[in-house]
Amino acid sequence: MNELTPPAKRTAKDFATDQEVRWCPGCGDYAILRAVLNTLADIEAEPENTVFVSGIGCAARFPYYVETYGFHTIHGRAPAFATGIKLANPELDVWVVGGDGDMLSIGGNHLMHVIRRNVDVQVLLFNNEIYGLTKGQASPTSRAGTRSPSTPLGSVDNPVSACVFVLGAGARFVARGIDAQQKDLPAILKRAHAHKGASFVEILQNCIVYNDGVFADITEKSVVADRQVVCRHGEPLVFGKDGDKGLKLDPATLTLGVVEVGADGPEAAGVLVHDETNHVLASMLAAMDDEDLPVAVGVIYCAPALSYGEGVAQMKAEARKRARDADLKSIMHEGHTWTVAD
Amino acid sequence: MNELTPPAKRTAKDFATDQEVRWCPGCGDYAILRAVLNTLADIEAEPENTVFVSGIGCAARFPYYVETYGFHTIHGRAPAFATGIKLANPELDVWVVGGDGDMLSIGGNHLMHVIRRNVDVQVLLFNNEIYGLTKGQASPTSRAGTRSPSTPLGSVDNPVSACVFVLGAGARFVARGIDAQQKDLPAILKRAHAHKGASFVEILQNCIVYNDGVFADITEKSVVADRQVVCRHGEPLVFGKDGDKGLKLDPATLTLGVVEVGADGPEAAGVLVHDETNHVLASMLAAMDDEDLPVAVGVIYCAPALSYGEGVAQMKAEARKRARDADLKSIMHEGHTWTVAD
Amino acid sequence: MNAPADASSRDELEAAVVRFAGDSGDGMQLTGGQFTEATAVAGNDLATFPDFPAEIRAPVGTTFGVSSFQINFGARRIMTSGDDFDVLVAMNPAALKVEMSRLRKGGLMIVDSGTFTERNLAKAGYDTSPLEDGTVDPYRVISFDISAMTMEAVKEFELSKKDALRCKNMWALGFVYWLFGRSRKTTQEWLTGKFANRPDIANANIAAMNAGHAMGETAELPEGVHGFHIAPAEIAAGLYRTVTGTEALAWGLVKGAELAALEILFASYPITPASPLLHSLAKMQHLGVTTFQAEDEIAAACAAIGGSYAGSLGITSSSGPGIALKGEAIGLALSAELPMIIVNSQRGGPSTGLPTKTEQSDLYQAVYGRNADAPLVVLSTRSASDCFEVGIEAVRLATKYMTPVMLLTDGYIANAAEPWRLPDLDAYEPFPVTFHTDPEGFHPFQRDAETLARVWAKPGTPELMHRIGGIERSYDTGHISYDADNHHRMTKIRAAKIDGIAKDIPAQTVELGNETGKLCVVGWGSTYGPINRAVDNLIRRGKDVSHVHLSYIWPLPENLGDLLAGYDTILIPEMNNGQLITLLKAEYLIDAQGLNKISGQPFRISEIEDAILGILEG
Amino acid sequence: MNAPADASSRDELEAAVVRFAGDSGDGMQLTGGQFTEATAVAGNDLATFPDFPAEIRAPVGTTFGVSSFQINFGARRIMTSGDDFDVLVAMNPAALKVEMSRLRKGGLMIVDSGTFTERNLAKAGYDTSPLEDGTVDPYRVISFDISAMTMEAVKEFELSKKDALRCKNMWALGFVYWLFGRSRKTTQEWLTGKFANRPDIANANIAAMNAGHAMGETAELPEGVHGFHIAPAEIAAGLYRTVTGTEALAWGLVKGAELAALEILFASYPITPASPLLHSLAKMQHLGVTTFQAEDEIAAACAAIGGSYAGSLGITSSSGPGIALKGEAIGLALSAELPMIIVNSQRGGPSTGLPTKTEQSDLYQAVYGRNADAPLVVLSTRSASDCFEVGIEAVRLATKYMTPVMLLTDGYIANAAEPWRLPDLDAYEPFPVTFHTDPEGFHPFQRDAETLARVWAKPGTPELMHRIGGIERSYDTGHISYDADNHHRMTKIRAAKIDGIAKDIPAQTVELGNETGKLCVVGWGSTYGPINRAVDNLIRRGKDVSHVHLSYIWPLPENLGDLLAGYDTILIPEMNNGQLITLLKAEYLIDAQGLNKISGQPFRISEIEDAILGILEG
Ligand SMILES: Cc1ncc(C[n+]2csc(CCOP(=O)(O)OP(=O)(O)O)c2C)c(N)n1
Ligand SMILES: Cc1ncc(C[n+]2csc(CCOP(=O)(O)OP(=O)(O)O)c2C)c(N)n1
Ligand code: SF4
Ligand code: SF4
Ligand SMILES: [Mg+2]
Ligand SMILES: [Mg+2]
Repeated sequence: MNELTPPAKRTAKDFATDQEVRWCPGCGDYAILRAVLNTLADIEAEPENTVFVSGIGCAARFPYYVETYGFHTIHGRAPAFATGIKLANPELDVWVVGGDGDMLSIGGNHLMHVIRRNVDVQVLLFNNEIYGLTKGQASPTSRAGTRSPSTPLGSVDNPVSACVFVLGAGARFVARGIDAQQKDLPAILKRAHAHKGASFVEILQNCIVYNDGVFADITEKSVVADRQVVCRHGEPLVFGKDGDKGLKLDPATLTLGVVEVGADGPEAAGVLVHDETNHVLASMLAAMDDEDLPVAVGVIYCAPALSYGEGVAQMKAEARKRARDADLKSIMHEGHTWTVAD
Repeated sequence: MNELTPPAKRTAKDFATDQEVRWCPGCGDYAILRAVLNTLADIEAEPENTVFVSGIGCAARFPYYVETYGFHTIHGRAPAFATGIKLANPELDVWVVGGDGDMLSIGGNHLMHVIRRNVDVQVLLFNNEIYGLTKGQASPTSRAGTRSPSTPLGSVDNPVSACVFVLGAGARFVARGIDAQQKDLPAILKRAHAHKGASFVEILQNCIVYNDGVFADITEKSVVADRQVVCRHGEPLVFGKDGDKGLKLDPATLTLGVVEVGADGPEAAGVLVHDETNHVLASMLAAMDDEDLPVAVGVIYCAPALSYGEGVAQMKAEARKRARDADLKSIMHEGHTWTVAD
Repeated sequence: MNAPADASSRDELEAAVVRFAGDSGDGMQLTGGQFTEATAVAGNDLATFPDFPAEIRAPVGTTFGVSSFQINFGARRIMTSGDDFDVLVAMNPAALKVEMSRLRKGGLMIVDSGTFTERNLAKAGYDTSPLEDGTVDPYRVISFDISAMTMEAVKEFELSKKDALRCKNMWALGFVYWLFGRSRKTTQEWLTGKFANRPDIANANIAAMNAGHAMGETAELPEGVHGFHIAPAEIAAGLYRTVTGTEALAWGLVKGAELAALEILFASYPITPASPLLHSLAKMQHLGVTTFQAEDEIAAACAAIGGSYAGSLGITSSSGPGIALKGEAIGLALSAELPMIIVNSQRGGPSTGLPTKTEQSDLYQAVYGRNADAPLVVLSTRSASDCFEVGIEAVRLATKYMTPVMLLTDGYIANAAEPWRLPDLDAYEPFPVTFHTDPEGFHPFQRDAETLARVWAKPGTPELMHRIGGIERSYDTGHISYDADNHHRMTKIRAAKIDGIAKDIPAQTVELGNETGKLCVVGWGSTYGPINRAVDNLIRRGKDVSHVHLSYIWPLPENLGDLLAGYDTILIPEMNNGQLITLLKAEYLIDAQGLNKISGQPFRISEIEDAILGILEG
Repeated sequence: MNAPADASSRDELEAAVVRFAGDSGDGMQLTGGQFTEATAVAGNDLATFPDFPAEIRAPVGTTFGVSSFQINFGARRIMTSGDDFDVLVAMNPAALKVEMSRLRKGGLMIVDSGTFTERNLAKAGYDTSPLEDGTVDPYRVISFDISAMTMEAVKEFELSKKDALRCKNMWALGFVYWLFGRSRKTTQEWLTGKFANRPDIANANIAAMNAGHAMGETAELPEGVHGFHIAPAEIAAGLYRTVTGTEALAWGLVKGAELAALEILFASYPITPASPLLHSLAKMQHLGVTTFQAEDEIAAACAAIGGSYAGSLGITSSSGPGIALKGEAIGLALSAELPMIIVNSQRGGPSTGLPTKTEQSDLYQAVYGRNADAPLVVLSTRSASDCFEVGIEAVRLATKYMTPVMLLTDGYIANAAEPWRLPDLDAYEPFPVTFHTDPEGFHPFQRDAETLARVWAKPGTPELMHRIGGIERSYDTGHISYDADNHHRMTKIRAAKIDGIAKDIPAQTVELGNETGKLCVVGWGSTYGPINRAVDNLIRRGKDVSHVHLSYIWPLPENLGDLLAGYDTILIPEMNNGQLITLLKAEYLIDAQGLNKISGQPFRISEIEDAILGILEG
């Protein structure tokens, strides 16, 4: 039937399943789900050719709520499953979803490798800086000193920055978004989807039960303008209400600082223009996390390169070319054979 | 006896075991072993308080050849064993040894976490860009297109850079050395040992059997001067025979380039001065790997921070302070108890 | 202890099962915990069963968001958390929907009618209100608008509506306290302490509890309901507390390490239902414990082994899927012959399975679940308080024999609470570890002739520098050895060392019944309670049935084979598809029968009774 | 085929065992491989055993650097690579030291006296030369300065000394070719092909071989040695080649996938001795195979499962320690009920153990080595050529029953070569997979009433969008279900599905001997050869003994229990400490006896004969 009369353009609702959503009331995951459903409608995703793959965690429950194919796998390994899925069927549009524990604690290695191989999937890391599903232990992104059931006196580990980490692993697309920012998030997801190769998106997500308000200092309405800088390729890195501030590079110390943007505008103030293809700049932007500097959101880095799928396809074409039409039989008969007569 | 009359200063030979070394003749590991034994003698290491921990691989055979304590564990997990050893006995001086497959393929996650936690160990990664022990398959550091038994038509993966990766993971000490360069390597190892917290040293190592000469383009006597730049804190990043070349930063593009050093010296030529505490510079130096730029060796980054051991010690002191002298009994008797009389 | 004053006017019961059920947000676990305290203090024996959903906090009012707490208490010895309930407290329609079927006919149903709104009914999947459409006719229903009454009771404290309604559970608790003539004292104290810096909240909760209690005095109750009295049980004299398996195990491990004169390195990675052990030990870091939350289960196992290598006692802990990941590392520990304890809090499987439900299906994995010939010690716990003793024994065997010990507990034991007579901590015989220090003829695989344990020489010891690892080691020198006969010899030694432990553990005893006879019910782990009660009941009814319960899964007690041979039939109930039965069949060639329940729920006593009768009478 | 002309003047032998031993650098594996080809072409039956050190290339001249290749060939059916050698080629003192003890007294020892220098003798741990101090007296020694003679033979090609000496092995091969009247043709062709772009090297090697061969004609040989003749064996007519277990398995899997009309996603991580399977399949990527070298074993297993989820056949492969790491992922595959093949090339363990030695100690892990009740199919291979059939069967069962299949092979089978009559590839019955496409009443856990297999609905199929995972699934809808009874039901179904496969596999047959009787020797895997030969020998000597060999480890063939019950005694030889025996005892309560060899070496025929006689006569 589908074949005959293509359905009218799908809405976000069409991408929702009939399953009851089982996150805590008020969980940031609801907002992210909304943003993803809107994105799927917007990009006119084909449900039957789309797969959501996840590990384990609250975030990883995601696939149950999206009316596409979905595989809720095991803790930390979603990128490996996704790689297998893409190798088996490169036509599928694969999204990988997981939390900060799933992807950076037990799954850090698989994340690194799916990134360095540049497998053509979208990786969405829901970072709530805590283990939600297991009731609130500190995670690799929890700030030092985080008190949790497993760290009653505060965690001693230094947190890892998701975006800085994947940049170090060779990511070609890195973006950061925020659960509640429904205007920006779908746009970011759309860019991630458009990028060929591994697209990494860190989504700051509020765990209302175990880590409520960790991002308040940058997401509260009142501070958004001053604490977030939106990265837009080719545009000056300004922020603050009506862009009164900007990021400036001190070439001597290779550090970023904040300058007032005067009447003559950003350029005059020497504000950096965002170049999403520049790895060094991206690393500096991704790393900004102290009070003096705003947090970078939007597309921090995008420098496409040959995707793993393309590389494999080329390699297999080469294999076929060389083999000409050597079938199994001819291979088995290669080398020395001899006949025993009766 | 030891207690009474401390032995005369130990020589490198004193740190060698009686075990026959089982690497292939001509393997770069022999040179690294020599450098380590010299370093141990030089720093007057205490054999009984020193532990070499390794995973599995040719490189990981290392502990058998060092007359200290040694634990040849399982593939990829050495950093986790080392963390446990340090937690159990912070007094021990722990060295972690492994290959590129051991530490970046199966063990990438443990490497990332030992680094981000800043556990006070020296991590030596012998990078021969191949799986030696399993007979020559491509590794995560093998250059794209590497032909190997598992990639007969050339590998399609993009390699990961060990130094860039650990910088992304939050390393506080990153250095690079070369197996055969016996003057420089011990100096680097000495710095690594002196650094409190996780010290990461990538050692380019020639696998004469499965990857002979991968580093020839930068290690051949004839090209060393032009293809290697030695990072020395506070000194200009010059290279080439009698330092006729230098690295210069283009602040506009945030890229490094090579300049001729004229008669007026490096400063006049605008050559960068190495600042080993600058993370951005370190990342740029670590990333240099194409023909136009030399490969950075020496101490690329060193910016000490609180080590994991120190953090844990503080936390436990705090725990003792709070608990006062609550012993097991008092804990078991906490909360509601009641007496049943006979 | 003396029973409440109004005891006389109440119905005397020998025991009762009460189930508190409500929304995840209603604080039922807490309510149950409080009732447990008060009941224990009142001198009853008891057993509890917290039963909560996999979701952290499922949407309000949904059936899968129902969180329940069950307690069985009485004047006699209580072996299980009970089968059918005598009293069900249902704080909303979903709770009623989920739990009603197990309330015995004629049982007491206490409901908050205030929550039976259109919306909540719909959420629970009711078209009409079960309170009106006859659904609840088989029961004696006590229906109050608890929500409203709570709001009323706490209004003086001017809390937000949200906070005010949060006191609902205390109202219900107060009523149930009245129902069983319990003192409110423990809860009052607890509330005051917990909300020390929010006295308004504390007082509001206390007011709600008192209101609920007062309602009992005054309300019109259904025909024949005028409160119950349950006399104190015959309980051995001593100082008591309630304890969960998690607490008891944490304390047992710490005590064990103290007896071994070792520090503990506890390395773990969170997973349900194992995490609470990590949480408990994390609070005891002033007692020679270091806890380490590793990046994954493999790292946790490796860090623990590293800890043992360096001279601490390395302990790791997880549940089924996480234990599976540790298999390779455990193989190193047993081949390098280092002490190690692996705690497995079993849960429903395979794979993610039923994370919050209990099961005992990891016996195969514990005994056989590693590559190659890789024997180790497997112990199991039968109840919350038993965890303390098993914890100590695990430390003793791991350190004395330089071997990994797998300690099997399960989600039920980990979370369930029971009264526990606090042991005299000074009465335990120490078993201090002596580290090897003598360089004379030293090599790392020197063995004790009797235990076959190798020496434990830790880094930091002068003149004992050595290298060990996972490659086969020479029996004579400890160096790497690829020698064929040596590998055969070492494999046999590793097996013999573990087998030999059978000589060092207590002979298997019979819990109940005769030493020989018609039928022996053999169990292990948390099936102890229901099996014991079922066998006890039937022995009272004159049946020839015995109960044998294993604590040592591997090696098995030396006398077990002969003991089992003395019965005509062996019945093995397990909360899995039949695993211990495989082990015993292979060991003793006995034609045992299995009774298997794989529903994530403990056995009901009746289920085991029926199976026994089926055999004896069938 | 016709025997060489000079056959008459030679000693007639029924079979012979030759062992080529030298330094890792001496190319013994290659020499053995060439001799194998020539011998196969000459019409003998044969079996080989490559035996190399764990080190890639240990220091020259050391005993642990010795690399050996053994071949047993004859005019009769050859079942094993042989026990003691008739001929030993020792290219240096270390090789002589390591191998001499297994050369039978009076056996022929061919040594390169040129390597018996002070230095090499010292390295091998000899104070005096064994050639002079009487050490080799029990043997018939043929000692040449092969090094010098090779240099001489190749000097016209003006190679570097290093390259020239590299031809030594060809000289030795040439001599052994003469010794057994073999044709040099195959080797000559191979050399010309291999060194196509270095004709000098090719010709030098050929010259060396010819020189060695010529030496046979001319040299003064010890008393009574004038070459041997071994007549062609009675071999079924057909086209033959030599094949290793690795090759046959790779081809079997590819053939199986072709029959199932599927592509293969082969995801693996290198490990000895499993890597060669990855290498073989990597060369077949034009035949519907995609190979993926993952970052570790876990990722490999997960990628394979992902491949199956997406509609390919996911296959992963490793050895013991790596398989241990896959346990958790395999649990997902079997609970999500996806097809998957896990190949385990077993090696010596536990832990790193003896990586290059063979063992069959992962049966426990295969059958029981996962958390929870997690049954799957376990198959085993008995010989190199058998791998082809087992590979196909693994594909059939995995896809027909939507289940993981564990395929157990071992290092011996993987590396050993044997002659193989090439099967008619068109004679195999296809078993194409039909993916589910019908939306009508679809849910992902709809089952086939007979096989109990669920439907396979792959992404890309319109209107079948669905979600699956590791949390327990509802029997009726496939959605997540925490329902207690559903979990019980699903656990039972998963077990029943696997048990039911017993109806779909061949009944167990008896390889040799009577269907009932005094003694049955039950084996599995690579012990096939020695058991079969030992039983054959003893049957010829009139003993009442039979051989039963299992290919299906789980589920077991339906008739196995009754079959085994027909024998007074069961003997189970295993290259482990007793694992199949546990399984059979538990299943059939039979009091079997074990014969266990855990030395990383295959059984000798005599070892099994002795055990059998011990039982029959003891
Ligand atoms: C092998 C394994 N180890 C541990 C767990 C337990 N576990 C489930 S989710 C989780 C981490 C959850 O944190 P995160 O990934 O940040 O997701 P969130 O719940 O915060 O969204 C853990 C440790 C598991 N299910 N499987
Ligand atoms: C769990 C496990 N997987 C795989 C292996 C096989 N293995 C041993 S070493 C190795 C990689 C060796 O490469 P590298 O780490 O670079 O060390 P190198 O030999 O090159 O020094 C592998 C895959 C193993 N021993 N254990
Ligand atoms: S625990 Fe936190 S992350 Fe998980 S569902 Fe609840 S609010 Fe969301
Ligand atoms: S294989 Fe390579 S890395 Fe390994 S010992 Fe030989 S030369 Fe060294
Ligand atoms: Mg999280
Ligand atoms: Mg390497």
